[in-house]
Amino acid sequence: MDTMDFIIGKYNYWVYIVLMMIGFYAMIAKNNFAKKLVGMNIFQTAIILFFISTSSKTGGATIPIIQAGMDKAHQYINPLPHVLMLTAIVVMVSTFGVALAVLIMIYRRYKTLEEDEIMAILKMEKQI
Amino acid sequence: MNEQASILIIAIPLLVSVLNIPIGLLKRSLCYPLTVFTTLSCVYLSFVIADTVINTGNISYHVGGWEPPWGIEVAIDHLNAYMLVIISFVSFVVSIYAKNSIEKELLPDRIIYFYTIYLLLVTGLLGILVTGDLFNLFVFLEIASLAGYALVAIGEDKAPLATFNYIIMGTIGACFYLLGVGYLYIVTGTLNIADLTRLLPALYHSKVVLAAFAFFVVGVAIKIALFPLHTWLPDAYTHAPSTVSAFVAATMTKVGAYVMIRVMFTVFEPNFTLNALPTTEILGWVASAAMIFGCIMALAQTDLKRMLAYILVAEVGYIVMGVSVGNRAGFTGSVLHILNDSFMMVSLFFVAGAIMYKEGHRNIKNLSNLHKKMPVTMGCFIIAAISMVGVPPTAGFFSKWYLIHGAINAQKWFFVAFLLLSSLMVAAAFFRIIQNIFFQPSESHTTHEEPVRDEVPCSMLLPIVVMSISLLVIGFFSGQIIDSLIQHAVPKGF
Amino acid sequence: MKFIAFFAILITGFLLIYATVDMPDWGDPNSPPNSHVSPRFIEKVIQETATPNMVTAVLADYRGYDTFGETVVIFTAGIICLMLLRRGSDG
Amino acid sequence: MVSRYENVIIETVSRLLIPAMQLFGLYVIAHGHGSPGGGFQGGCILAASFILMVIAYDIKEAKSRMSENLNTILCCAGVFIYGGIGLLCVILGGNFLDYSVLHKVLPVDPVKARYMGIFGVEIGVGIAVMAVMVSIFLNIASGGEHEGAMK
Repeated sequence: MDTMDFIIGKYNYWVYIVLMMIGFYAMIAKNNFAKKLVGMNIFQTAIILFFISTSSKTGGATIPIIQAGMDKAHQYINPLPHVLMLTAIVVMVSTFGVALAVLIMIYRRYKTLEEDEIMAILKMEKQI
Repeated sequence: MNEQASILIIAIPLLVSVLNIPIGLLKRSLCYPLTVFTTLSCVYLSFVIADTVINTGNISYHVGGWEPPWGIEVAIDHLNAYMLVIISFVSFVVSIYAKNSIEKELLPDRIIYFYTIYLLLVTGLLGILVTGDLFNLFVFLEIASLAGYALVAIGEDKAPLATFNYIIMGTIGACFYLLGVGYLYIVTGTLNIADLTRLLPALYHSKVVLAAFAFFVVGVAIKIALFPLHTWLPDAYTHAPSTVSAFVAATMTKVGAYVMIRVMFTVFEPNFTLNALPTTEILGWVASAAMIFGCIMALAQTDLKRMLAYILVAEVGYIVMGVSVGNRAGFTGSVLHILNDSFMMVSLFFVAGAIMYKEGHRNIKNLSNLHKKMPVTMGCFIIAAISMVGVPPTAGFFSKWYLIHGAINAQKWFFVAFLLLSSLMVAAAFFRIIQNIFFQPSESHTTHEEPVRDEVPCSMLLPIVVMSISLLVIGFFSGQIIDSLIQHAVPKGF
Repeated sequence: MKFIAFFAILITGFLLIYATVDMPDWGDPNSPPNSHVSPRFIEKVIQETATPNMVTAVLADYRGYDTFGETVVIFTAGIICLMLLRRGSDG
Repeated sequence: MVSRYENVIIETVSRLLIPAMQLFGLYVIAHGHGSPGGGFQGGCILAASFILMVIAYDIKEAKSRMSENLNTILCCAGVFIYGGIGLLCVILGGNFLDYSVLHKVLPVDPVKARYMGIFGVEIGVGIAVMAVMVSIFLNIASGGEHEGAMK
């Protein structure tokens, strides 16, 4: 029964670990650059989920906006991870935008986004 | 003024970089002097900060007026002050060098944006150095990384491809770092470095803290291109514009090494890092592998910039080695090597950029008789090269001496052997180039004519000369640098 | 490549699961993040900043420097896209 | 590439929607103190209204409303407002971003000055986020061709 409690009590962590591994695998192993970027997005989203899940409080805690007559710490969820993740989301969007711009540059040059095709093109150019 | 200097060193380059665009749209030629003056003011502010730290002790500046665990603290001790001086001085010299070099290598439309992003990169690096908050460090790390990606991407034909690998690897590194921050946050509830130092010792048995340490080290190791994770570095630094290669090679990995030292010895205690974990063994052997591998690959290259990039991989190995042996001499050597290596890298990449500027290529095999065409540049190249090898009067000797001393004190005889071996291989790599320049007869058609003297423009030559002379000056004053700054930066317990 | 990737993921996943053992349960009101720094944000936010939305107050005031950095990050990204994608008048 | 489709329904609906979206974006920025919202969210909504305009009409039409240079200047202005407020605090004798010293120039007490300071930086963030989102979208969607060359 302890194992069950352990697994259920920490289910948020299992979710983010699985998501993160999917993203990580796509980032390293996929052949297509666009798919690598999608993997990067999943990877970062998993970290955001992890942070946000640390802010939750059971026992009737509500969103972090002060309401009349309620001013105790246990009545609101923790605002700090939300703040950090707002920042991290913006960082993630920025990285994604820059990576897309670089992808467009690559596509203009090689007319493909498949890694092995680009390598073949480069090999051919070297021989000429 | 003095107490605000620690924030102005971030705010000034940042606001100028923002102003650069409207000003550049009005008159493009104003961007360059503006950038030079801004970096010059950073140098001034960094000296003010270093002076304050040496004379009155550590600075703790509360941004927004909130005291540390709640607000963000700007915390500066001797190590930060030392790094600040290095980075701002290098950025100043590189910004002087930039003008002619990028006008030759970049599309004219991009020049305004180049200066803007260059200043943002400087801001990001300085921001990493001054902050006392782990999450804030991540934010500035991302500013620096994004600016670095962009500056690499505007290089040669193959640069975008190299940049994409750099982005993927860099993002993995940054995410691992962020995950480490999250793990420390979930067991302590704080992000402030000083507060973490206070809270963590009670939690060293926790598996979360161990995992956080592992993620920090791996994440930062990707950022500083430590050996098995270095794959993005040679491509990216070879294909970037020469100015960018010089700046990025000299600063990004050094700031990464600073983050590593901060995490290993300030956030965690040296006792935990070195005794409770096999850090010395793992990092030491990885660093040895990096030194040998970097030198072997450097010997195999024909492209000058690519060779320098592989030597940079080896140099990162030196720095990590000094940190990992875990004693006073090793740490001193490591921190001193950060200074020496960034100056040596700047001068060598400057010379590579100068050769690119005049010759249009940088193939090691076709450099013959360059000493007649560019005597001053080649003289500076030789000074930088012998400093890289570690010949006594130059700066490189002193840091290597301390590193070897540290390895001997730690009784790691293999590490001593690897340090000496890789120095020999660096020497071989550079003497190959020097031989090509001086003693190889030119096989081109102009064998009978004496080559005419043809130096690069003054704005490029001056930084090269300044950097190589400063290598001799640092060598001369390294005792004083250690006395006034580095010895105070050595963590307690060494 | 696939094999190396799979290996890296196995190691990372193992490390993550290994660390999870010592983490606080989901929604634990007494976990360190919920009890060390954040209570002050909740309890004093009105009296210190007169702002009912704690996230805004922490974002722009207590940790305003972070948000400053974040604005700079997105500014950087915008400028980078401009610089990289603009084709020169000759291209 | 975004090309123009003549479609009465899409054009009419977006013509009705865009002002409402922009008004809502401004509301989200301005009311970030008391309800979920703030500079980033509001800026993104404002940017979405421009992106809707590009999708419903075309890039040329959107550009005639907001030229590329204006957009770039707005990016800078947003960051500059934020940094300028921070520097203003330094000039007034406080620490960087310590809004409570703004009570010297605003007719409010220090705590309320923090409220006003937060509002000021949220406006800066909103402008910057809107301009950058529009700029990234336009650049990526058009492949970065020069002004006038876009279809």
